[in-house]
Parts: sequence; C-alpha cells; structure tokens
Amino acid sequence: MNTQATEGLWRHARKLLVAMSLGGSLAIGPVHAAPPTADVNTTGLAVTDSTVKVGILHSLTGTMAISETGAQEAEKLAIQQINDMGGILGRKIEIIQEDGASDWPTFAEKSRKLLVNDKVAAVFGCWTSASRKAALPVFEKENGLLYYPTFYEGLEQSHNVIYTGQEATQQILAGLDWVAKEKGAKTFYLIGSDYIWPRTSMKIARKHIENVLGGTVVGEEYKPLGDTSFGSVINKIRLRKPDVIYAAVVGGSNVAWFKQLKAAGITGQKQTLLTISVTEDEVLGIGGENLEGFYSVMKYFQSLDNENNVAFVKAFKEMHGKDSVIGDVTQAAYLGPWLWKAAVEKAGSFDVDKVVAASEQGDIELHTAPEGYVKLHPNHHLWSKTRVAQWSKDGQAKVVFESDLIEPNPFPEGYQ
Amino acid sequence: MSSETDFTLAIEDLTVSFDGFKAVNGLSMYIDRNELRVVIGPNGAGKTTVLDLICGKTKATSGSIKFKNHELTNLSEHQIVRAGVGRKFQTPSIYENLSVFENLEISYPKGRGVFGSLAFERTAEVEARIREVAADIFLEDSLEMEAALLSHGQKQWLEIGMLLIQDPELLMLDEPVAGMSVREREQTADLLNRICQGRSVLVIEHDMEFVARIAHKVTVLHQGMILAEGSMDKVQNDPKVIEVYLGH
Amino acid sequence: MTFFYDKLLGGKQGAIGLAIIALLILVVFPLTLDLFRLNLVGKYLTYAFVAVSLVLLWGYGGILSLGQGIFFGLGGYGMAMFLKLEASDPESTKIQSTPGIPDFMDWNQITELPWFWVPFESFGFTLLAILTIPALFAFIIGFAMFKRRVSGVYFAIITQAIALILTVLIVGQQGYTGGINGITDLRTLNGWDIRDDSSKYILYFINAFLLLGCVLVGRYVLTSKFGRLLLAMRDKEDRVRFSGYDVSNFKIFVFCLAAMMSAIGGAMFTLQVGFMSPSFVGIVPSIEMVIFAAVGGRMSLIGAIYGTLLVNYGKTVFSESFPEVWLFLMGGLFIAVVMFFPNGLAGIYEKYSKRLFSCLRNGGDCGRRVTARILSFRTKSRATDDRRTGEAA
Amino acid sequence: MGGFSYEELQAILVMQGFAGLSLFSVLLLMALGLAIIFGQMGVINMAHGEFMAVGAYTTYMLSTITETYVPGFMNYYFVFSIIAAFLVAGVIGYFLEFSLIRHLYKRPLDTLLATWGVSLIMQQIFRSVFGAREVSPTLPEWLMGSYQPTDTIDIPLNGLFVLGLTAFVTGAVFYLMFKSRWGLRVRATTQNRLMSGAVGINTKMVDRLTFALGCGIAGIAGAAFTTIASTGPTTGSLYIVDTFMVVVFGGAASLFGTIASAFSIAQAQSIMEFFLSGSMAKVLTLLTIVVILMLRPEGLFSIKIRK
Repeated sequence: MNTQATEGLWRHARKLLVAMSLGGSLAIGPVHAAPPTADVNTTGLAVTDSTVKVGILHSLTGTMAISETGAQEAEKLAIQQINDMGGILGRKIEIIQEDGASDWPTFAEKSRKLLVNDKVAAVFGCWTSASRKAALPVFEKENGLLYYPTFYEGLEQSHNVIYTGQEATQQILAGLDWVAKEKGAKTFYLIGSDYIWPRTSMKIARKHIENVLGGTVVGEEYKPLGDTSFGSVINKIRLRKPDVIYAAVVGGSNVAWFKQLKAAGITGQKQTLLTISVTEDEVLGIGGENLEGFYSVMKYFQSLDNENNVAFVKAFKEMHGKDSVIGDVTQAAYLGPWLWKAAVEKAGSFDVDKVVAASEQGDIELHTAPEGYVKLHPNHHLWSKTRVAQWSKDGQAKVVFESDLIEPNPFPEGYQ
Repeated sequence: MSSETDFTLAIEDLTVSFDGFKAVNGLSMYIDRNELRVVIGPNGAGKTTVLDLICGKTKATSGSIKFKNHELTNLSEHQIVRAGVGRKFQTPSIYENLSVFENLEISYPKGRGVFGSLAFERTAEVEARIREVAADIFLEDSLEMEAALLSHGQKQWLEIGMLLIQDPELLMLDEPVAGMSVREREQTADLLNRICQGRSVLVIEHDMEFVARIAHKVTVLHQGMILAEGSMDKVQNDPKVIEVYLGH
Repeated sequence: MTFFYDKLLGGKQGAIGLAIIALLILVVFPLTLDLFRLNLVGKYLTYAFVAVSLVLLWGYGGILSLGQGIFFGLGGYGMAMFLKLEASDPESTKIQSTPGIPDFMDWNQITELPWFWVPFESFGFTLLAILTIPALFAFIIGFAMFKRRVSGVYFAIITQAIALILTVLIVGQQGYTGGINGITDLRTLNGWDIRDDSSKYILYFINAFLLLGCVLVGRYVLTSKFGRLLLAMRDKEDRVRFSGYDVSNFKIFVFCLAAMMSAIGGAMFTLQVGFMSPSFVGIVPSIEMVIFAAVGGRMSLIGAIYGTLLVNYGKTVFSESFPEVWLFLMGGLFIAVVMFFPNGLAGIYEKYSKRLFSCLRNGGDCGRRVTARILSFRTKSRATDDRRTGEAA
Repeated sequence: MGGFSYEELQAILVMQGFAGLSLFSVLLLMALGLAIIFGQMGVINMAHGEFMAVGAYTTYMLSTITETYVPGFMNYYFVFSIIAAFLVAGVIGYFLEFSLIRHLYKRPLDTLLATWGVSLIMQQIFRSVFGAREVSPTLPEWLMGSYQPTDTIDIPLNGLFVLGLTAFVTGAVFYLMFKSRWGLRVRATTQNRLMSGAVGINTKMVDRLTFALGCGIAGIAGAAFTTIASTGPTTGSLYIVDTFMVVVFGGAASLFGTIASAFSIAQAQSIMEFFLSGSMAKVLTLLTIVVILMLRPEGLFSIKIRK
C-alpha cells in the first residue's frame, strides 16, 4: 500500500515539521510522540489522545452522487495513507461520513451536524457551488473548516474554506493564451450551460479575449441544464465561423452537445474546440470517439506522466477498482487531507483558527501531489499549473501544454 | 329578432350544429306560465340537446331563447339558473356522499358566492324550507340518510327537490320517471301536477302512459325539428308521428 | 364558542385530533429532540403547509396541482429577498464593486438594485408580498384555466409546465435571482440573528403555530358550505353549476388559498433553513409534496402533517442507511398509496378506529352507516373528475 | 447579416430548416407513444420517459454485447436494437398495464401519481444495473458524421436517420390505427367501451396492447435518441414535460394534432433558439404553449362532440 508517492509526502511533511520545530521552538520533541490533547485542542473538537475525527460530506445518493463518488474515494485514500504513516500529531484520523443527498439544505444540515454534534476537526466535501453556498454560512457560524475540491467560479474567499480546485481565472486564462498563441485564434464562440459557473467563466474569458488577446467573441450562448437540442446553436456557430469554440456545457447536455457536433461534421480535425467542463469522468458518458481531437483545460489529467501520479493512479485503482477513472476534481479532493495535515502540523494544533492561520502563511506546500508541486496561497486557494490536453479515442487525454504555476486570484481585477 | 311575448319561455328559430350535423334545426317553441309541456320523440331527435341549449350547457349556433323576455343564449349556466331555470339530468345527478339534508342545503339559493358560502349559516329558516321540500318529494323521513343509499326513484325525487328548493319559474326534467316503480310513477305524476302551479315545467319522457297523465300539451321532435304539437290525443293520432314511431 | 368548537375544531373528533398533533409538535418534539433534529422537523413542517394546502385543493377540490412548488418558491424567495437585502448592507459588502447590493448581483455586473427588489427593503411590504404575490399569480393561472374549464389532468400538466418555466427563469436570470445557487447567506431578520440556537427554537414555534393556524383556516373552509360545495363540485361539477353556482370562482378561491398557505411554508422554510434555491420550485419537489398529502390522507388536514413528517423521516433514515433502497421505497409508496390506501393514513385510521368504536358501541353490530360511508369514500375518490368540460360543450 | 455570401446564407437556411425538422421528428417520436396512450385511453403515463430510457439501455446493452462477442456485426446491430427496444419496452408496458394501470382507469389523476412512482423505481433499477454514469452505445460508422450535398452544407446523418425512423413509425401507427382491424377495435373501445364489449371486442386486451404499443414506441424513441443524446438513469425525466406539452398542445384525441403540435413547437423553438439565447428560447416556447393552452384549452385539434 505504501507507495512512493506517500513515502514522498511523508518525508516532506516530516521535513516541514522538523524545520518548523527547529526554527520556532526550543522544545524539540521526537516527531512521533503525540503532544498532549489539551495543547492541540483548545476548542473542544473531537480529538482524543490517539484519534481525531474528520467529516466527509458528499452526495452518495441523488443526481450528484456519480460526480461526487470519485472525490469521496480520493479523500478516503488520502486519509488511509496518512493513517498508515502514523496519522497527524500522533493521532489516527477517524472518518464520519455524511450523505448530502444532492440536496442543498441537506448539505447545510449535515455540516451543522458534523460541526456541532460530532465536533469534527475538518470536513472534506461539497462538489457543486450550490451545495457549498448552502453549507458556507454554517461553517462560518460554527467556525468549522471545509476543504472544497471542485474547480469553480471564484468570487469567494471564506476564512473557513480551503479551495483545492482551481478558481476560474487559473483555469481559463492560460488555456486562452495557449490557443491564441498556438492556433493563432482570433475569434471565439462561447457556449455553456445556464448557471453560475459557466456564466462567470465565460465572463472572464470574454474580458481576457477582448482586452488582453485582442480577439473577438462572435457568439455567447447558454443552454438550460439538461437541454439536448443543439441543432440551432451549431448552425449559429457555423454561421459565425469562430476560430475556437469555447465550451462549458455540463451533465447530460454535454453528451448531446458533442454527439451532435460530430454529427454536424464539426470534428477535432476541422475545428479547434476548447472545453473547461470535460474530465475523464465525463468522457465515459460522452464516448472518446465523439471527443477525439478536442481539447480540455484542467489542472490535472489521469495521463500525467510523473512518478507521483503514477503511484497515485495505481493506489487509487487498487482501492477502487481497475476500471475507475480519475478526473480533475478527484485529484483535487485527494489533496485536501494532505494540505490539512501539513497545516495542522505546522500549527501544532487542531484548533481551526490556528490551522487557518498556519494555512495563510503562504508556505504550506505539497511537493508530491499527483498534479505536481502545489502551494497554498494566503487567499485559501492553491498555486497550480494549468494544462491543455487533447482527447483521443480511448478516453484519455494527451497533455500538449503545461503552464507555469499560476497564482490564484478569486477576485480578479478587470475581469468582473 | 323576436318580439316581446307573454310566454315564460320563447324559443325562436333555434339551431345548433356539430361539425355540420344539425342536432336542432330551426326550432321554435313557446311555453306558457303554469303549463306542463312534454317533449317526446325518437332517440336522437334532439330532445336533450334542446334542454342543454336552454340551460346553457351547449351554445346555440343561431336563434334565440327568451325566458321572461330575457335572452338566455349569451348567459352562462349559473346565470341562467339564477334567472330562474332549473334542470334535472337524465341520470339522477345528486351528491351521493352527502346526506339528503346536505344535498338540499347545497341547492338552497343563498350563499351562492364564494364568500357567501363561507359565511353561510344553517338558520331555522333554511332548515324549515328544507323540511318543507323534503315533505314534497316524499323524503321527509330520510333527511339524514346518505344519498347513495336511496333507491333509484328516490334519487330522482331528490334531484327534483334540489330544483324545487330554488323555486325556479321554469323547471326542466329529463326523463324523471326512468327506473321508477309503478307506484313511484303515480306519486311522481301527482308531484308534477302539484308543482306546475305558479311555474312552467318542461318534461322529456318516453313513457306514453305517464305522458298522458301529466301533459297539458305535447311537442314531438324529429331530427331536430318539430313534427307535431298539441294535445296528447291530437298528437297520438297524427299520421306523421305514427310513421316516425313505427318506422317507414 | 360553539362557532369556535364546531367550525374550527370540527367537533369532538376534530378537537382531539388537533390536540394530539399540537401536543406532538409543540411539546413532544421540542422536549425529546436535540436542536439539530428539531430543526429538521421544522423544515419538514414547512413542507406540511403545502401538503395541507393540497388537501383543500386536491382532496376536496379535486384539482391536482403539480406546481405547488411555484408558490412555496414565491413565498420563500420573497422572504429571502428581504433577508438578503438586510445582509447586504454597504458595510458588509464593501469589497464589492457596488457595495450595498446582494453579492450575486455584483458578480453579474449589476450596479443598481433592480426595481422589483427595491420594495423588499420594507419588512411590511415583504410580509404582504409573501401572501399576495402568490395569491395573485394563482388567481391569474386559475382565472385563465378554470373559467375555461380546464381541469384534471390538463391542469396538472400545465401547472407542472409553469413550475418548469419558473425554474428555468430563476436559473437563467441569475443576476436578479441568484441563479442555481439560490439566495444564500441570510443572517438577520430586522437585526435579529436567525442562526442562533434560541432563534431556531423561536422560529420553530412560530412555524408550528402558523401551521396549526392554516389547519384551522382549512377546517373553517371545509366545515362551511364552501367545503361541502367543493366536495360536491369534485363529484358532480355540472350539478353544482346547474344549482346556480359559478364553479370557477370557487376553484379560483381555493387555488389562491392553497397558494397562500404554500407561500407561508416557503417563507418559513427560508427563515429556518437560511436560504432559498430553485431546487424547491421545480417539478420534483412539487410532486413530492403531493405524495406527502397522499400518504397522510388527501381528505385529512391533520393527516397531511403526519404524512409529511413520516415520509421525510423515512427519507432521512433510509437515505442515511440504505441509500439504494430509498427510491424503490418512495416509488413503492406512490403506488401503494394510490392502489390500496387512497385515503392514506387518515383513511386507515378512520376505517379501523370507527369500526372499532361502533362495534364497541353497538355490541358487535358494526353500523351499516359507517361501513357505507367508508365504501362511499372509496368510490368517491375513484370518481375524480378528469374531463375537460370545455370539450363536452 | 452582412458579410456572408448568398451561398453561405442559403446553406445555413437549409441546415437550420433541417435542425427544425430534426427537432420535429424528435418531439414527434417522443410524443407518439404518449399520444396513443393518453389520447386513446385517457391514461397519464408519467413513466413514459423511463420507457424511452429502457429503449436506450437496450441499445446500449446490445452495443456492448456486439462489441464484445461479434465485433464484425457492429455495422448492423443498431437496426436490431431498435426492434429489441420496441419489444423490451412493449413487454414491460404490457406487464405494467396488467399489474397496475388497469386498476386505475377510472382515476386518471391517480394513474399520474402511480406511474410517477413507477418512474422512480425504474430510475433506481437503471442506476443499480447500469450505474449512475451516463452511458453511450458505440454507434455504427454509417450513423456518424454528416451528408454533404454541397461544400457548405452538412446534414447530420443521425438526424436524417431519426427523421426517417419517425416517418416510418408514424406511418405504421397510422396504418395500424386507421386501416387495420385492430385499430378499428381500439377506436371503437375509445368511443364506447361498453358497446365494444357487447359486440365481442375484448376491451381489456385492446387496452393492454394499446398501452404496450405506446410503451414500445417510447422504446424506439429511446433507441433512436442514443444517436443524438445521452442515456442516464434520469434521462427520461428530462423529456417528460416536453412530451406532455406536445400531446396536450395537439389536442388529446387527435394523432394529426400531435403531428401538427410537434411541428409547430419544433419550428418555434428552433427559430427562437437561432435568434435568442438558449434559455430564453426554452422559456418563451413553453410560455407560448401555456398561454395558447389557456386561451384554447382543447389544444390545436379537437373533436366537437355532442353529449
């Protein structure tokens, strides 16, 4: 079970802790000795001398269950790996899992239960923005700590949330720069499902295209969630002849969108299409043959060729079956427990305020994340790289471009 | 189109067509106050359609229906009822799960608006009127009984009672004795003879014996038109009527 | 006093039933449940408003609305708009490009509060709007449909379509509505923090009293002549019409009343849950609320409350322990209620308790009247009118 | 629209016309089964969408089996899967009628609730058997891509296929209902159940087969839709409102009405989608239908009857 990746992470965490202890304190205890509970837990969290409780809050039922399954599995994998290495501050992590049931009030209620009744030290969970927005007031009121894995629209920075996915500018700008440079793209057609994430993302994309790249947006279109008729939209696109189709269509519509594109003769050979809503998870439904040649912009792809990722993919498949696929959010969810571990150990305490303060130092970093090196920014988001990858028939994507580390900027000036 | 008359009901040149088929065709008919008129005719002659037209259930294609010189064709059903026209349906149409008393109470012509019905009180006056009508229709002992448990004939009576309580000036009865025993028919005949005092009654009936007992005047309808009209004797001996009834 | 006893409590039977549910909601739950569970019950009870309204509308009126979520949502959004404006004072929104407007508007480049939001700065207006806007909306729909004698299945499908339209609109117009996330992060009501433990208790009790109030209003309507007319209309619409009643007015009224009740539920939902989102407006919640009423008994106001509590309790328990089974169970419940218990829990209770009582009273001879009444209840619920009378004209 | 050549505009016009036609065939195929069941029997089948999903999953299963065992057959399996979809959905419909629907003929509103329950159960079955993810059958080569009559015109092959299939199914339904003896029985039963029973028509069997036929056609629709959209456990619920609107708008008792209504809704929607943004087009289309239905509750076509 103990793979190279986890070894690496462990080594790194220890290094961090040792460095911190050396720098900050005279009392240098042995690394493995668990500090007394009274010291590491002053706010009445569920921490004993040998265990610490955390919550996992995803939808196990309902329409979102399928998307959230991967995230939840990755979080469990990370926690198991941490426990195998001896836990955090000498304490094993115990999981209390709750079902958000794809129902937003349920997320709020279960958050409250986890924080008030179970007194968990941290919660890993939520997937959709709506569920996070519903749970957020609870976390702020009860002063809990949430690790949120999904790439999202930004415009948020809560004291009580660590965002392990990319905010919109991170994901969008680099991809647009690439396509403008590499494909000489000047005209763009934006299409998305009609809700907040695509709309915010498209807004950022439009500003960037018009103000930075000097291109033009020749069409912008939002389809209701679940809609499956794209005939007219495809004709509009054809009329406008954009250099690039920039897409953020989600769910069942996504499948219809790509099938109908292909049927209309718009394929990867003839047309550049960049999407920010297709990960390996979605490809299973869309079918690789319908996506062939199109590009996705994400921070992580399962095919990433580095030793951290190879180990992670192997461990994940051992735990959850060889047919399982790993998408961007799954990987981001995997980072949550590791980031928490690093912050707790840096703070030397499970107290939420201390962990958050430690996280805001700007020096919590993971060298061994499957996506590569990441660092926590004081604004609670991660520095990360953005990648453009081209899909092939087998449902895997080949990375064609990798950016430098991008600073997270949830409230981008000039993009609002 | 038509002039002022003394009739309670004056139907003139009434026509209704369903997709080209004229169920009632240029019908004119006049009913006097205190008159009990019976309409007979073979199946499909348009008898029930005429009642539907008068009470507003079906809208006329052309022609006029005047009730006490008020045009009915452009009124809605409840307005026609409030003007004083009551109608009993072919199959007894009562509220089976309410008691006889409640059936009559609902038909009592007070509290007919939304808020009136919310504020409606069962006063002594209401109760007295209900008992009076119940006695008329031979149901004074069954007031608390659930209507579903009445015999078929009693249901017919109850529906007549529900009209009587509104004290209409024109009462239209579609086959009032269908399914009644001989004794019940006799009682009904008496009832009808009693209630046509002070109002007009229009009856559709097949039972010739019964018709003979009650009718002041008979109208024979055939293919939406009047074939014959007059006293029972006259109509019965009319060769055209005989032909229609016996076949060609 | 007799007015109160007969008209509101519905006589001895009704008074006992009401006392039991009041005891349960007002005393038993608050004493035995922790705040977390009590809060859940409070949320369920907001759905019970809709279930109670459906008893009037569907059980008695025979009008099946598959769009009660519309009114629940309008009420909920009305309250949410007021709370959001209060939470968006210039001080707490100073990081926005336009401080003083709700955050989601700022994200959507709206720089001024839209005109239809402005009145919601007033609490008085909001309370008025929560009641009148849904009623007005119901009046428009009801007027258009009932005057043209649309009923039964057609009414159900059209209300369902309207629920869908409203959802798509709310999601699509996110700058004005908060989109799919809804209106979130609501904090205070006229300065009173609605998230405190104590306020949660207070809101629970307000909610409970309002619900019982709705039941009393429903009782009054049903015991009046109006109630008997509703039943009469459901079974013999033509007869009622030909007794001189304008049937459509009665239907419009009961539809508006049901809309208002649902809206109160929605407003209380927002207060207790702390946000409102389009997922409580659409087709699925609307039809689920019908099943709450059906399980409790479509002919029983109090039954609807029990039905709501029971189904939601089941949903919580089963989705926690056996998530896969839940949909099977829910589906099975729909079928079983319709097929075998058309009058739901209340029907079962009535059947057995009455039979038992009358057996005891008559020394074993179960009264014919009682059995007959039960039988006729059965048949009458089967005879729901589905015709569009417009077609028959 | 300056800046476009005459030829381009012509091409767009052709393709947009086809998009409307394509949506029309989709709506009609969805609504046909429902129109038969609702129009002829007065039964509301809220699980109609799930029967479409049955057809889609049947296609998916056949595709997987063919791909695994007889890959050489991939080009032809789709035709068989349509037949299989019809049979599977039809048989399930047959049993549903037998076990549930027939007890509820006199209670249409209750049928609506009960079939909603059925749809929940079917959704969970799909989820348990096929998983919650969207699935896609592998389509044969001849169904992918487009037909290019000129350089600038692309006509989607799957759209053409659905159009042809719809024409065929509609023709078959019309033959069955209006030319065959069986159709006569169905129509007789619709008009007068008692009388039909009296003259020796087995009305129960007529009901059951009509229901099964409606479900079977839903199955065909589901199979056809795998070419243009996705299949997931909740796919069916996406279509149900649209489908009902088509049937109700057309006038319940008229198959011609269903065709006319599918046509007008599809044209309205595809034209609005072309000139407006997607969401508003949807809202406006639905709103127009609702308003028209309020003004004219009997729908586009209705039979005036004398009662």
